[in-house]
Amino acid sequence: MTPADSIERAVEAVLFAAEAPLTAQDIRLHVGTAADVEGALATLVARYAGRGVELVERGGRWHFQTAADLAHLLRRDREETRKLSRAGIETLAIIAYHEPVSRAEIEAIRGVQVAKGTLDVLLEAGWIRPAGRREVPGRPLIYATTAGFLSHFGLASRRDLPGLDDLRAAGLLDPVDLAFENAVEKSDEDD
Amino acid sequence: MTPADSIERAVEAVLFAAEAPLTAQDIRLHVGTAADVEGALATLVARYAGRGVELVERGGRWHFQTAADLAHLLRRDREETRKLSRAGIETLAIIAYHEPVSRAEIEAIRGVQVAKGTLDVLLEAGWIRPAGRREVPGRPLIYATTAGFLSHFGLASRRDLPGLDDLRAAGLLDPVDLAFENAVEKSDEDD
Amino acid sequence: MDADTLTLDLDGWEGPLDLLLALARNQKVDLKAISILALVEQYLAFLDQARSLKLEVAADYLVMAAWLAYLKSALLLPRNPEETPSPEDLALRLQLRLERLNAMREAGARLVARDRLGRDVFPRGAPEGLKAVRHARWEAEIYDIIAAYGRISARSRPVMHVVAHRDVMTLEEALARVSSLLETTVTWAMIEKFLPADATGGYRKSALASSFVAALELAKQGKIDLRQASPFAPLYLRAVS
Repeated sequence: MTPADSIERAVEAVLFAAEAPLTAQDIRLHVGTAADVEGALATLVARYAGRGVELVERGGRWHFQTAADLAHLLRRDREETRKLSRAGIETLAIIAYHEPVSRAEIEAIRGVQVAKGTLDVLLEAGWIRPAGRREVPGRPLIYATTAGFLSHFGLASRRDLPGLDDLRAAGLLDPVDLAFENAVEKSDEDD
Repeated sequence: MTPADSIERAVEAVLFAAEAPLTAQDIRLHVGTAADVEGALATLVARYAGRGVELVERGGRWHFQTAADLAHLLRRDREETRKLSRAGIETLAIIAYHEPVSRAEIEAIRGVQVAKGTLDVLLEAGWIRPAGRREVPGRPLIYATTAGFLSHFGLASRRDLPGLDDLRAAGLLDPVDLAFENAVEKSDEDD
Repeated sequence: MDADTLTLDLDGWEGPLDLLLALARNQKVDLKAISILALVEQYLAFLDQARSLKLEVAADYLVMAAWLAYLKSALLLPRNPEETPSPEDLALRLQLRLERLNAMREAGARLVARDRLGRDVFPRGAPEGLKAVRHARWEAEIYDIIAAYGRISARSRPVMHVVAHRDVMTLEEALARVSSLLETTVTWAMIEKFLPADATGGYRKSALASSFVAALELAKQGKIDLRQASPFAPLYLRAVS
């Protein structure tokens, strides 16, 4: 066995045994600081591609998971993950696409108050976290998504959020005030 | 992808996600009763042979496990710096000044019992070692300091330890309350 | 239950903006092209219908209805150029808000439809787990060792009680001294003459006190006479001849 093979085996074993996704740094703590962990990860991704199990990166953390197209075989004896309410889904989407974002900002988009329980559910699921305070009067708490959010929703990074680029290009992630000014300027030019 | 491949992938995913080892019959419940599960298992065993993860059968049940030769990678050593307790320091001091000494002798000098854990910590730190037995009734173990002790404390030899006269001159032999009074008087004079 | 009753169930809406968005989406797929005036009409008609059925309508829906009624009249009436913001600007803002809410609603739907870990894709069911074995690296300084040994030595050293010398003249001493000095004295002599010449400070006071008591004792035994002119005047001693 060549040394490269042996690092690959080591990384494979460590990731298989891990109970949670690991960063390359975490892996290095087990397989040795000098090891080319990144190279081994790339090789393993290729080796497992198309298999029943795949190696994926989510927010800088790596884990093995079953292939998505086999979901129907595995779901049968699984408890369905708790269904998020519509308010929960929308709030999560707003936090993910606008992060970091305050509760008032979430409410401005949704047009209704955010029930305390809604944020609690997302915090408890480990998908959002408090990310400091906005330096405006009242210093409101702001929220952002977590690495757990990325792994749960199968996103390598926030850049992979569905439609993120389109929404940004369309100005739909800008606050209403800014969008309004832009729209007025544009129509003035058109005149 | 051929159907055989697809059964193989399915078996792979089912075994990977299973929380306990599965019989071929268990697997069939997931992947379909008509599937050649045994064939897929044989192919998977061969595919994983020599990898960081292996597919093994134990008493008719199948599961993945990390390769036995890589078990050492699953644990990593973490070093923590901890301060020696007062009992530990006193015991070490007595051994250093009186070596070789038995536990009973240490207790006689300290005037307090020496917990077994205290000696264990000093042994673990590599500062003391068992140095034979005292040829008295009960043949108690006797302890002495190590080369590691000397190098940790920057001593060329045990003779470098300050003698009792030096300690007295430095005020280190004064009973605590007297030393306290001296310190107080001194500060009175300073006023 | 007919369809109307169901659609009038305001519990199904998350506030007026939600209801407006639902109405708007019925109009057009592209919210950019919706008619705000038509949307206002629909909203007001919807609420009228709810009220005619004597359904309770939450206050925020009524506030929105009032605002939309105002917007509608402003849009229909001849434009007053003085008025800011213009009704068109208000309509634009409403449309922008609807677009943003709609965008997030669609994003949320796409998010939850992804292959989710634990629902569509699964991690290893029985991972062996990784362990961190902790080792202690013990720390101590040479000073700690030396100081500890000093402490133990001090603690275990044999304890010796020494009564320090105190500067006093005992009564016995004073008796002997005064008696012997009187043997060589024939005239009256002040008590101070009986004190050691070099006695100073505390020792002198002690010698004086003891000699005074000795003098009283000797007087009581009839061996000496005492004489004092007045209180606090010098005290004179003389042997009984």
